[in-house]
Amino acid sequence: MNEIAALQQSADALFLMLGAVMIFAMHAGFAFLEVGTVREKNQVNAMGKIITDWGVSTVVYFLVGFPLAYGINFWLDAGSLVNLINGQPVEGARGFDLLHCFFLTTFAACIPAIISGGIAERAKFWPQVAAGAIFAGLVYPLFESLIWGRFSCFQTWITKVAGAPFHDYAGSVVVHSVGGWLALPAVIILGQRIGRWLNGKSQDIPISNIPFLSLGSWILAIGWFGFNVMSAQDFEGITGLVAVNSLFAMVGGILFAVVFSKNDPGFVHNGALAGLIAICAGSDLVHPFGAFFIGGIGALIFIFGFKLETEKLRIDDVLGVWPLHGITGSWGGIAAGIFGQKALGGLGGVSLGAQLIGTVSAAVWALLAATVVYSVLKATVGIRLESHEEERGADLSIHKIGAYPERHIR
Amino acid sequence: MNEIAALQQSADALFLMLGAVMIFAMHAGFAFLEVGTVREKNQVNAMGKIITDWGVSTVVYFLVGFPLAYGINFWLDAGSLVNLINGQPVEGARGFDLLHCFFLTTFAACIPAIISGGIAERAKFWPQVAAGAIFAGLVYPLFESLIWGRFSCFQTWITKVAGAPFHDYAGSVVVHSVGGWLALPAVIILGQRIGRWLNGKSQDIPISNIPFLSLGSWILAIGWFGFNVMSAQDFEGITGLVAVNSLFAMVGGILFAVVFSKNDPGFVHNGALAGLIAICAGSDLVHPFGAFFIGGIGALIFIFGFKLETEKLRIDDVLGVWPLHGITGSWGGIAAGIFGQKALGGLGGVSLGAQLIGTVSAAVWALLAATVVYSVLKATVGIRLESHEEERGADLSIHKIGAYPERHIR
Amino acid sequence: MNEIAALQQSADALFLMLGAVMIFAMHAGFAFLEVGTVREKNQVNAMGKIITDWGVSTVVYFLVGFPLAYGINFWLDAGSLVNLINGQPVEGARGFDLLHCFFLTTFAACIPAIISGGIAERAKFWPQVAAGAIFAGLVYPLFESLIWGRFSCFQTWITKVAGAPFHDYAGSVVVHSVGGWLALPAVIILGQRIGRWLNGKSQDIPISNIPFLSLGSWILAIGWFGFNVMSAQDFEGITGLVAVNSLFAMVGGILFAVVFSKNDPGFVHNGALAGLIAICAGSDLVHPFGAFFIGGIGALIFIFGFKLETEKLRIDDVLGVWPLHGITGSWGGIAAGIFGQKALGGLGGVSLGAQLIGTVSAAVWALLAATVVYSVLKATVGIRLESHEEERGADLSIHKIGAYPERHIR
Amino acid sequence: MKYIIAVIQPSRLEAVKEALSEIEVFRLTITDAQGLGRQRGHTEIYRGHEYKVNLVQKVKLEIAVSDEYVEPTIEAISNAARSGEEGRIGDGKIFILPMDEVVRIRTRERGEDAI
Amino acid sequence: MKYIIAVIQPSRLEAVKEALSEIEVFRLTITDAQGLGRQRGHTEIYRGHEYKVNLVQKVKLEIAVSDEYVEPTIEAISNAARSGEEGRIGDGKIFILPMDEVVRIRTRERGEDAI
Amino acid sequence: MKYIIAVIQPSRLEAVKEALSEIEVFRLTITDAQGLGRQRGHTEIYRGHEYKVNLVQKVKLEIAVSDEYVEPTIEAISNAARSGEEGRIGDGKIFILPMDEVVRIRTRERGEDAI
Ligand SMILES: Nc1ncnc2c1ncn2[C@@H]1O[C@H](COP(=O)(O)OP(=O)(O)O)[C@@H](O)[C@H]1O
Ligand SMILES: Nc1ncnc2c1ncn2[C@@H]1O[C@H](COP(=O)(O)OP(=O)(O)O)[C@@H](O)[C@H]1O
Ligand SMILES: Nc1ncnc2c1ncn2[C@@H]1O[C@H](COP(=O)(O)OP(=O)(O)O)[C@@H](O)[C@H]1O
Repeated sequence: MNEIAALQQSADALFLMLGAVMIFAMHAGFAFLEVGTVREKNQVNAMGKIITDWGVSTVVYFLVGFPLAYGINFWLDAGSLVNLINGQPVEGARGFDLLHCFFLTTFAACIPAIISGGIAERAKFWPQVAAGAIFAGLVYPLFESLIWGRFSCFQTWITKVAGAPFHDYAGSVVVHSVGGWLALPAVIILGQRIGRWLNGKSQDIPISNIPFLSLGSWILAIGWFGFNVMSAQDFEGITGLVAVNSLFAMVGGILFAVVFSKNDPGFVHNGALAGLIAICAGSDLVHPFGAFFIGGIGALIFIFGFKLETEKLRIDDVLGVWPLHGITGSWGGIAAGIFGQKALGGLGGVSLGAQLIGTVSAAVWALLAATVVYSVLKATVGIRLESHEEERGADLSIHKIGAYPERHIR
Repeated sequence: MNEIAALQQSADALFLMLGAVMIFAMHAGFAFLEVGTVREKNQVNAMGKIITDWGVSTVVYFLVGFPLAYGINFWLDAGSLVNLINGQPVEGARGFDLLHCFFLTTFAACIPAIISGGIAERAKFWPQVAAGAIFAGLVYPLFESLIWGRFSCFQTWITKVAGAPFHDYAGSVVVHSVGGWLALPAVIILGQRIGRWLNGKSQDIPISNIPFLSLGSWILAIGWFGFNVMSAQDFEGITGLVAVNSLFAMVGGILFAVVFSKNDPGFVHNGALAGLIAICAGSDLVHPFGAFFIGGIGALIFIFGFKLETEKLRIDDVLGVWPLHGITGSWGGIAAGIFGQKALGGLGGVSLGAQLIGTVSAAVWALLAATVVYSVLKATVGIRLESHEEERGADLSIHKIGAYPERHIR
Repeated sequence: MNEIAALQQSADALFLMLGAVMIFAMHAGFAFLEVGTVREKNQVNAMGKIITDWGVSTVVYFLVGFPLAYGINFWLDAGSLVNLINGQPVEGARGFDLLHCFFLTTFAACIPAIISGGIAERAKFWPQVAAGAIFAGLVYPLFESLIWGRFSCFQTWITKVAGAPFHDYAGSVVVHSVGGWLALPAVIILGQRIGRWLNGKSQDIPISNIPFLSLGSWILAIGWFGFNVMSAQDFEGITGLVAVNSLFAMVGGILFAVVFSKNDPGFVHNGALAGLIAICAGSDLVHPFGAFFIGGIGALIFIFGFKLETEKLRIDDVLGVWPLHGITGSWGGIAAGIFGQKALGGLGGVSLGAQLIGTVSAAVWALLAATVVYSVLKATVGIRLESHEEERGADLSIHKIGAYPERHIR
Repeated sequence: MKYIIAVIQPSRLEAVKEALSEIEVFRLTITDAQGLGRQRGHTEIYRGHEYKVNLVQKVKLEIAVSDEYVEPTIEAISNAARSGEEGRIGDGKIFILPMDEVVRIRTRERGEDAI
Repeated sequence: MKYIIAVIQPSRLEAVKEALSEIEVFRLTITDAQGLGRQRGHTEIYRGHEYKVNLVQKVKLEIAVSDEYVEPTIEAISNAARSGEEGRIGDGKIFILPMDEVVRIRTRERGEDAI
Repeated sequence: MKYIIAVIQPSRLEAVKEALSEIEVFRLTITDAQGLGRQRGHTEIYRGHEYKVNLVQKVKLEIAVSDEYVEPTIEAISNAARSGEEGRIGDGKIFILPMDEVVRIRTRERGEDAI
């Protein structure tokens, strides 16, 4: 293999590997965002869920999800695996397909991690693991296969009716909105935490630890640059526009949240994430100043969406994952169709109609899938802890140990 | 574009992007260093300040600072932006200028982050945000433009009088000393925290959380390798010398601090940072063993400078940012002129005179700017919390919530 | 130098630098894993040990260890240092040798970091630092020189008797098992913590902080991908197989631990690490599904090994570093000889006999070295805190300050 | 005047506070406490080792009252502090101690008016 | 002998300690407490939701004294524990309870000498 | 009936609990406390600044007992709470206060049977 090709192969491998590791790191962020938000009696459980979901998602996505979405499987000896590019044998491929699957696994694993934050503090452990496996192994990859994967039919149809395919560069819709809209039925079917509403009065439950919450938010924001930039999935395709659009969307989310939430640390640190969720879809298309507003509006959606959801609709979504990932993710899909237009300084080539179709179908698909899965689980194994277990806390009930043993064991 | 050029462009983009993200991560370090040092009643505010300053710095530096310092602005459509290198259109530029500005934004954003640690626990929120905006948008870029930027006049003059231009590879002076010397007037004009001195007796205020402090220090140290190595700002220019000099300066800082502070965790974890601050300027010039002493001396400067500042001069600099970033940063500028000499195993081509001129002018400029800005702010909107607000803590007074709600809400 | 060569040099530099920084970051993970496991009165000390050991290891490895193992030293001026590859002057080498040594330093520094977790809460500070220096400067490099370094004799002999050299891609044996087996005599000679056994009854001491423990575990797991993937030590050599094998071994460790420890957070978060330790040696050889079981078995070894060690053998190994790094590391060496075989989907070219020889010799060497070093230290300067110092806690006794000053100073 | 000390379940604090304010006892001092009694503790497991936790979290209330308030206060507490209809082991106790004097720091008032 | 219980503002602890040592009361036991009384709590807001915090942080002092020390101790505390000239709502209370006996564990001394 | 308050060294808690259960005193309430007394505190140093910590960590036990149990309880505590043979400064005190009444919330029992 000639020197240049060798460099290219190595570069692609490094590029995907760095992206995969950065997104893997984001899962520590999911864990701490939840650890900081739940009560101390549920912190161990928060971490246990995230790390277990990661493990399960990896297995099911490699074995089922990726083969389903891209038609490539790994039932070959290691020698052949390293020399695979898009399923074809290539000398010196540096395990490209393996890395590609690793990279996409980190996306799939976000689905259970997102849901985890909504159902926190009261869900049974194993049923939720099972649900996560179904989502990461089937529900998500099926939709992925239609948008990014091997089944072009859907995109062809969208292009026919709307003039352009549905554009989702880094998963505002495919990943985040799917995760968020899957979480909505989960949270509703699970029901409110004990004590969240007392005789018709809203009794919001104080969160435990804002430094941990903000640590989670920082870790997520940092890893996010891998999430978006490495979504090029090919070294040649890297572009600073994606990086800087991510930056501006995040900053827009932060600043809008600081102003409109009157400096509320929960909204500010989640505002940064709202901005990043909203920009994924159009990060390769829009102008940085457009990204600023996409992110800022994303933060507003979270702020007002969260209040609406938890106070008006009385949905006890602990981390607010439906407004954060669901609604804001959908906004990201639509926003790409608006700010991506040349008229607004974008690169163009995107259709608002296509964005609407793709965005809505993701939400519908997720709502259906989650409703079925959780209804079945509830009817069979049950998805909620006994009330006394919930009151003792998921840590003692599920893991038999609290988060700060030295403090309470004596 | 031929394959090699394509690889080079992608490599430059990845290089800058990784650097920018690593330095962005350092801001989480700034946040936790402060969270661990302030009292629990001010932890939320510490995080709020850092994340808000980051957002504001990004906006002002892209809109004002960078154009000012390098004569490049971003009022073009996205399509043109991606193909810009140093303001010139280049096919397949991969958004180089955008990334370049992102990278340098992370430097500018260090200025308010540095000051934040000095004025902690008693400053008003918005006036400080405003000050940060002025520094990141004007004060810092102006000096930057003279040393690294488009106005060569100053460097030409220095070269004439001192035989070589002022050398500051990664910003010991341009970034850290400017930040630290800006903080000095800020802290003085703001005044001591309530209770810091009781009828003439020094009453140092216990810090809250050493694990968080050390987490901050670790995050900063890790990201610092992006700060220094990626300062090459061009993939071809990467050199292991910078990485290893950073390592040795950090290690020198740690070990000197362990010995001379008798294992004081505050000095040890900040000693690592002192070493890294001191090496930035000469990291591309000096010998690793020289770097070891540059860092070690940096740590000593912090240890004794901090005691002098807080006990003798009675300046209530909460994190000790003036001795840490200011004095140690200046030491870094001068040290490059000493250890950079061939005689001491360095690469040479540096002049002590030039280093002195550059270093002193940075300090003077920063002192002037901060004195003006804070005097005006104090005279107009005011910069300090009411005493009862300060006593309740910045968290409740500004953010309306404490850091550990579950513990005290019932 | 032509453009391609320039790209290759820069790429090698970036590759090694990223690896070194990722492993440097792992040391923050070691720190928090220990901080979370020891009692609050020993948390400052945990961090102090890790950061000091890092500093000392860097110095001794650059000055003694690396020259010993690879025959390259750094007593040249900076100008020559930057142009060195494997000790030979090469134009535009980008400081390859410096980076190479930096990268390997991060391995050497793992040795004291591993031991630190076993001897926690009762060891004197300086004697342990001295021991760490001896291990990182001599004991480890000596073995390294035989397996990876300049003394080929041992490997030649192994090849003669066993048909293939001893294969340890990323240090299951050379790094982890050496560290773990060095820790065993250390912990035994040091003796149990006060109160660990009361009149023959086991009184396990509650750990302080599971979120910190899990933070440490996450940081370690993330950095580990640098540890394994960058062990190629050359950009051309990067392969996704290593990355994905690391992923699967980690996931195997997590899932086996979740199931077999009944969701015990200590075992789950350490199970991930056990998986990663076990895979290092064969990560370039085995099939991902083989890696899954290598990691899973690694976790089982830790779970049952830890109980055996602490309850039956009554060895008070606070973090369980002997079963975790020692036994599991040895398992990793052997596993490479099994799952690496073509018959099991591996790349082959490895011999179980050779793996056994290498693995056993590492354990023996470590046991001998540690027994000598700690016996001498105990007989001379002493290695254990006075009982009243231990009862007050290492923080107050050694560092004169507790981890949360605000809470207990008033 | 009496000094009433009540040890109750943390989960009942809200209810007790309300019950007390209904009988116009608005002032009390609260401390976190741990109790040992008939109520059994629980076991925790970490890395395979069992920990017996025999202390139970409780909340301690201290209320200084004038004599005529003693019975109503006892009533209020023992009604509100019970978990479920006929109460559960661990619901706690009320201790009534004699008190000679009270002083309100702010006003230096003493006796009944200071309560 | 009396058992004096005083509930004060945390910010006044230093002053009270000094005042007591001036009248040679060097021994006391301190616990953190939360108070309910005339002093109003505060409201916190997180993610748009309001939390009423009606418990106020207090510090509780317990001091066993022989009878002749009772008045001086009350004096010392009520002077030092006041915030500002004429005090502020929330400055707290002093409760004086009768005490039958004291034992110093170390020496087994009893009564006055044990105090 | 008496209300016994004992302040002891945290390290002695286990021993005291055992000693009490031996004389069949199974019920008590525990709070963390900080003590000021003869026992001297310690100094901490951070960033070169000295902090005097003169409060010492203690554990406070509260035990309501019927009169015949008073002496045994005092005995049990003062034996078990001593550090070393002849005790060490800081071992603490036992305060015995009169108690008029006890109520078991669960059963509404009063007096001796409620203890
Ligand atoms: N004699 C006592 N002295 C002090 N505290 C007591 C006493 N008896 C009970 N308590 C407190 O009351 C709590 C509840 O008592 P317990 O015996 O568990 O339930 P119950 O009172 O319903 O029988 C105990 O945990 C302890 O804190
Ligand atoms: N009757 C009481 N019983 C127990 N504690 C009391 C009583 N009255 C006041 N306190 C304690 O004293 C504190 C201050 O009392 P408060 O009524 O707020 O102010 P003031 O005493 O100045 O009117 C309260 O928070 C409470 O902790
Ligand atoms: N008169 C007192 N009132 C309240 N608490 C006391 C009194 N005397 C001692 N104590 C408590 O007992 C602890 C031990 O007392 P100290 O004088 O230090 O040792 P010793 O009692 O052995 O002389 C103190 O820290 C304090 O908490």
